[in-house]
Amino acid sequence: MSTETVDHTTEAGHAEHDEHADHGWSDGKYIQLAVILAVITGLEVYASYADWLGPAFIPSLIIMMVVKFVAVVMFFMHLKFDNKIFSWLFYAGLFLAVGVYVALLVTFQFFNR
Amino acid sequence: MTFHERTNVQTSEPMTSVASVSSDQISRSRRPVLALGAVIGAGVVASSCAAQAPQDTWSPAGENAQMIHNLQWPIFAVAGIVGLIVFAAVGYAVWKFRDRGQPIPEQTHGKPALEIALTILPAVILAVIAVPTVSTIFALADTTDTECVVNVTGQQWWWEYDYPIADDGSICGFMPTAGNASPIITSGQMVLPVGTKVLVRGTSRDVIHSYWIPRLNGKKDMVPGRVHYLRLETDTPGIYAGQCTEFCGLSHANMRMEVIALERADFQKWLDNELKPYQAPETAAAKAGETVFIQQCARCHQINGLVDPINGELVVSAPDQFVWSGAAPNLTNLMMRNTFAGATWDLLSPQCRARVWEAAPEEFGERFLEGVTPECLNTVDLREWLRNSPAKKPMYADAEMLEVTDGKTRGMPYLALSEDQIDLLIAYLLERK
Amino acid sequence: MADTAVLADAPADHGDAHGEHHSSTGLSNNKLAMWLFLGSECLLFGGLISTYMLYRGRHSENLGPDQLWDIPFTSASSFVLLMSSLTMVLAVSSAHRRNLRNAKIWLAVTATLGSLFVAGQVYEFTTFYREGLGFTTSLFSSSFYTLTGFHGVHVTVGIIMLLSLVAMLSKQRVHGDKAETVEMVGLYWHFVDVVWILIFTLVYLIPA
Amino acid sequence: MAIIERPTETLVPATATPAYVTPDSGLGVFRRPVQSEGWKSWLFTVDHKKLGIMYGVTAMAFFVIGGIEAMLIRAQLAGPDGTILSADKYNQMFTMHATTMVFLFVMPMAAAFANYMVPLQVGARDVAFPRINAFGFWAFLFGGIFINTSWILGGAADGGWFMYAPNSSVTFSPTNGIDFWVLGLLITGIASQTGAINLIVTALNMRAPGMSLMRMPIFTWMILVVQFLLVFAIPVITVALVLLMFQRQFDATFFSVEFGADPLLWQHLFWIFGHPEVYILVLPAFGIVSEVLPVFSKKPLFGYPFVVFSGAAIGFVGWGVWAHHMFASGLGPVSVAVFSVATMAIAVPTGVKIINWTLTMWGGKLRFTTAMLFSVGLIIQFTIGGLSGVTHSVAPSDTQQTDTYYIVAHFHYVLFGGAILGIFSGLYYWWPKVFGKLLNETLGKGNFWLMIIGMNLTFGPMHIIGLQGQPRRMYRWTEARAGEGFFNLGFWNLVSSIGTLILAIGVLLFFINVWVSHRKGTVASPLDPWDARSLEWLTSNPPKEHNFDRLPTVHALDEVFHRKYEDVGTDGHHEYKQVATTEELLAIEEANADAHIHMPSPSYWPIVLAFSLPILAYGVIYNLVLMVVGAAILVLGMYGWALEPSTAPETDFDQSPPSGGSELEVASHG
Ligand code: HEA
Ligand code: HEA
Ligand code: HEC
Ligand code: CUA
Ligand SMILES: [Cu+2]
Repeated sequence: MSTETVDHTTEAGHAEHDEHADHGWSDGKYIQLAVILAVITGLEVYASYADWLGPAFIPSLIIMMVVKFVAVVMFFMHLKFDNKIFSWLFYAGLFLAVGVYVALLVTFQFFNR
Repeated sequence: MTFHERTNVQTSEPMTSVASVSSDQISRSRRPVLALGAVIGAGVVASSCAAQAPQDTWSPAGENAQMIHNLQWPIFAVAGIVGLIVFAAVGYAVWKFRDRGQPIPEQTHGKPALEIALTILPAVILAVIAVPTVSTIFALADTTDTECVVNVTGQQWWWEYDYPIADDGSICGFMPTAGNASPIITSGQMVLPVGTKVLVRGTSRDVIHSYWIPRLNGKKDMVPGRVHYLRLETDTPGIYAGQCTEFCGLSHANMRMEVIALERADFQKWLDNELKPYQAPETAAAKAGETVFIQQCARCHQINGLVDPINGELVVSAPDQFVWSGAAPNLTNLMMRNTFAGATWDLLSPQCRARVWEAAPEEFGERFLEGVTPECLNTVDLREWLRNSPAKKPMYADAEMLEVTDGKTRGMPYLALSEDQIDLLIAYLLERK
Repeated sequence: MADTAVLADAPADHGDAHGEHHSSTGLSNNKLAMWLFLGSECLLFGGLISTYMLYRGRHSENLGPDQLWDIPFTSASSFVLLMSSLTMVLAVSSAHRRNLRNAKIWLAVTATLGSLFVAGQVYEFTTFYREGLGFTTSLFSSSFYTLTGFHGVHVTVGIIMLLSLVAMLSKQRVHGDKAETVEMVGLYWHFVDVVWILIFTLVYLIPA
Repeated sequence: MAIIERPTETLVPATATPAYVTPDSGLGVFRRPVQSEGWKSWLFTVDHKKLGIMYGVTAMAFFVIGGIEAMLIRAQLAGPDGTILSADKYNQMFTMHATTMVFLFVMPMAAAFANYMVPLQVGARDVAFPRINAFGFWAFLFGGIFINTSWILGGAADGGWFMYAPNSSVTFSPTNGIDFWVLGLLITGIASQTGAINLIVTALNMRAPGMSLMRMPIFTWMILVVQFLLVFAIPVITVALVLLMFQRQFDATFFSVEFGADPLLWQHLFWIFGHPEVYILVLPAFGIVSEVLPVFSKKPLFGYPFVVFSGAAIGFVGWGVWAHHMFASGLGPVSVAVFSVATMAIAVPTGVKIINWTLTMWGGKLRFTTAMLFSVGLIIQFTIGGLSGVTHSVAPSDTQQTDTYYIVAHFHYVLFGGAILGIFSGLYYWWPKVFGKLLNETLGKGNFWLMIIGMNLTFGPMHIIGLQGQPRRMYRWTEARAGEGFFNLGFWNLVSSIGTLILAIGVLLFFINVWVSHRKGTVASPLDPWDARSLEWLTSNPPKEHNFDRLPTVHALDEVFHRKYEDVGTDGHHEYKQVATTEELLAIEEANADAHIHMPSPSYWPIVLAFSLPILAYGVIYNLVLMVVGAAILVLGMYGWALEPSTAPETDFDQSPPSGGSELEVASHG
């Protein structure tokens, strides 16, 4: 599939494109976001060495991970600015994956006998 | 064979309820339904007048199967009624609204209130079904009342039973009379005391198998690397047939098993017999057979207490070096079982078979404990087995397949025994009980 | 699956616009397809990650995550991949501004950063291998190599796409909307990055 | 065909042969082919209709193969201790029977209908990505052939269609059969995945003006739901297959119990895919039935929104019930209870469909054509299967039923009684649309009744066989466990095998019918033989290459019906008067044909690209050199594909066609 992207740049839907570009951010803001993401990554690494977090350790890591994930998807991938249909298509897959696989791991981890 | 006749046939009542469904349906609905109705109707009528097959899932013979049965027959009835309603409605529509030149009907797009009502109704029915379902699931999973534990291990293509010794020295809740308890290892037929809550602890040595004695409980997969539990309890002495139900390769069809239910006193006898010391061969043929056995068979098959006369050492089998699953049936008391090789063939000759299998519950224990006498041995199948077992039961024993298993067979290999050797072996094996 | 909702939503979106637009929703077919594809990739990586999560603890004494991970190193390469997302987004934004020259430069930079990341992964794999962690050593090793290997292959494919795109833009071989083409490759690239965000935390930072 | 270029000024009658324009070669490395006739027109076509027919023909061929495998199974089981097949061959037989029927017949057959009908039903000129569409077909075909070559290359897969680990490891299945199976399914998976994305985009984005989603024909709706299921389910089986491939080819440890692997992982992954898969199999048939019943009842589908949303609900809930295939696998009571209840829930949306179909017929004016008979047959037969499904969902009783013939009965009633009857209904219904000829109704009715009787004789007794305790997947059964009396398991097994013969004759009648209608009496079909209701009937039989002369504007669900009939009744009373014939409607369309119609050009690359896949797969099994060759073809194919000139040099110029202009720009690059 991945190869498709190279060539399927068809003549379609172009009219809308220029509009979409407007919805995006300025380059400066993208750089700001990248800095923030880098900082969070730093925090994550710090957290993995810090002992004082205790039981909050894993949740805090997960939260930071989710924040990074969402930030990239929303802004770098323009999902926030684009048509909602794109969000639906992607989140359908994402939430389905999370739901199904968490359920799978849960059946292994807990009620397993 | 008719051992099932011993049982109370509780099936007839739910079966007839389904039967009435189908006859009803024939009368009301039209063509497509007719053929089908005929089949189902005929099927149900016929199966209720036929004697139940040994693995009938509708003839429970123990507490657990009974619990399932109490749950399933009302649900079959509900399903039957729902089916009847659908067939009737379709049949009526097909008959009533066929094109008789009526004008084009109103182009109605639906009636939401009706739609919603007809959506909620099935939901309610199902919600009602769900309640007993959930409670039965938990009831069947309860293991706190266990009185006897048996370890069951599946491998291609037979079951091994291992009766562990409890901390207090008892086996399956029974104290060995002679004192010296050691774990009992058998295969094919699992011997249980009647009216005892047994817990099977099961696993597998190679692929997934499934342990299923339909008249005692539903099935449970036996998965390598995991231990699964299954409750069994029998009401009446007798033989309860079962079959491995998870596809496990070549001889999946030949992987059967039986539960032998004995009165508690009979079970004690069986237990003590299993624990008695090695019986040295008596006849000359058997003595010679012992030698053949030590040479040919003992590398895989264990016979407890067998001593090699040449060096005076205990003969200990090492099936793990020859068989991929690492186990071969323990033959110590082979003639106390009456089937062999995955409970697929009889050890009892056809004439003697009925004596045990059709015995009334009261006499069953006694007859079973007689074991296989020389007159009663099914020499045909046993000889065929010893002559060339892979020819009788498909197994992976041919050289070209052995590369991936490090030269180990899956199942028993062809041993190129002479007819004389087979005679001697049989003489020897006949005394193993 | 949220398709119900998607579809229920859709009519409102295009309303009466029919006729003027080329498509029912006014959206690009390619972009719809790409997002669908990325949605499905969630289930692919989800499966691999779950396999890893299930098996992460199943290894021999001294060859598990806790013994092998080199967090500073992996952090550095994660950082590189994260930054490649920035350069990618800059490429897309240049392309939308019809600045193809800049777009090509940013694409090339993105490909370089991506290659750096892959090089890092190759280095990491060789190190682990030298320490005795073969593909077949344990459940942990098989599932670790499969998960990160799949991701690595995705990155590699992305790099090839980026470089091909640069070449095709230079040779005027891109048919149709060039900005959209860049955007498509960008979406793919970001997705690969986003997957690594998950892997970095779940596989590397959370101890077994 | 290349391009249909019609200058705006000179109005060429729409029926005239369009002029073929050779694509400009200056733009790309290779020209695009232009053949519109002969075998090349099939090899390189990107036309959704041709591809639809190719899917259909191939799928039917696999149906016969799968059916012959089934007949061998039934021959073996007709009596005790069957000896027609060895244990080994038998195991291969049922594995391949299921694989063939599920992956190589029902799924591609649904793809055939979807490919052909979805663009027509939504009023588009092709799918969104025609080249990908062609690629999907070839990948499926090569994948299917690839799997079946295992028969002559050392034996087919023998692990059963759900291929439980660890029985699928090399130790337990040393031949290459399972390797073929794994790689073949990966290839057909690629086909399904690409096809699904394509169809979703088509249905979402290429609908004719005025066709809101709630005016979309129900068949297209069900196909849409199915494609969503595919898009999200195929990756899951892909993961499972990849793990198994690594296990077998590269000694990975995923299913090696001696390393501590948990065999249940495979089961979860397989059934997370596998349960949505069963709805993937049946929902297209549901879609067909929902088209056929209204047409032959002369009434709209009762409760259209309910049917739509119940379809979507089935798709949704279908993701949460997979472990009902694992009730006996030792999940633990909490999981079992949760999945048991969830499974029951799925009967509700399915029931909605059954109820609405019945209510569609209620009060109608029913004509029992063969297509209609198959649809009514489906309602009845599927309900039987669905109800036995509900008895499985009760987990404790399922532990008595699972892996017995009772399950085999269930899924053949839902599969044969659902998917297959639906497919045959669709074949009879759309045959004139696709081929311009009617199938013979008398033969058709014989076909139907033999199939119905045959299927009930074949699968009906399996309920009894299963409840009497006969497990499935046994290469032989024994008299010893067959029970007493005349009507014992032996009797029912025999009945079942005889039923299969009747069933086979029924299916054979279909082929005879096709032969008769095409060779002997060429019964040209009227334009609208069934007095149909949806958009695909607003074009000629068979449809023109560009589908519609003018892209239709849609005003209502059942657009064509409302163009043909007017309600002349007064206050509350309804009376429908025909105001136009379909011929007249078509003439209007032709007279107002669109000006510029661009059709995508054929392409060499889909088949080349797809061809690389089996080569790669043989390479994985046999040797590296082949793999390198395959990879080379793959790379070549991809670059050829990417660099291929678009239809014509002026594609970019036609950014905004005249109003009412075509959507073909959207469609032109697969
Ligand atoms: C087309 C394919 C298809 C369909 C549609 C279904 C539909 C259903 N299936 Fe089936 N199923 C299979 C194909 C399918 N299945 C296959 C292939 C297998 C075996 C795989 C293998 O092991 O090889 C299987 C196995 C299978 C099992 C596992 C059995 C086992 O191995 O132990 C279960 C368990 O719950 C199950 C349940 C159901 C249910 C509840 C439905 C429901 O969706 C049915 C709903 C329909 C109705 C109920 C009828 C109409 C409804 C009404 C008239 C409303 C009123 C009804 C009530 C109030 C009850 N199926
Ligand atoms: C869509 C799916 C589908 C379809 C259509 C069928 C169709 C049939 N199946 Fe199917 N079957 C499965 C899916 C399907 N099956 C699955 C998933 C399994 C489980 C496998 C497993 O356990 O792994 C299974 C297993 C299965 C078994 C159990 C095997 C076992 O457990 O040991 C049996 C046994 O009878 C069987 C029989 C049949 C029969 C008789 C048909 C008939 O309907 C076939 C009718 C068609 C024809 C007969 C061909 C056309 C006829 C002609 C062209 C006539 C000319 C030819 C000649 C006369 C030679 N099937
Ligand atoms: C390489 C190993 C091997 C050797 C040697 C071997 N067997 Fe076996 N035997 C097996 C296995 C494995 C089975 C179980 C096969 C099955 O039922 O699928 C078996 C089963 C049997 C059974 C049926 C046991 C039961 O409880 O069901 C008998 C009896 C038997 N063997 C006798 C013999 C005799 C006698 C010899 C020697 C002449 C012999 N075997 C040699 C491996 C071996
Ligand atoms: Cu053991 Cu099937
Ligand atoms: Cu299911």
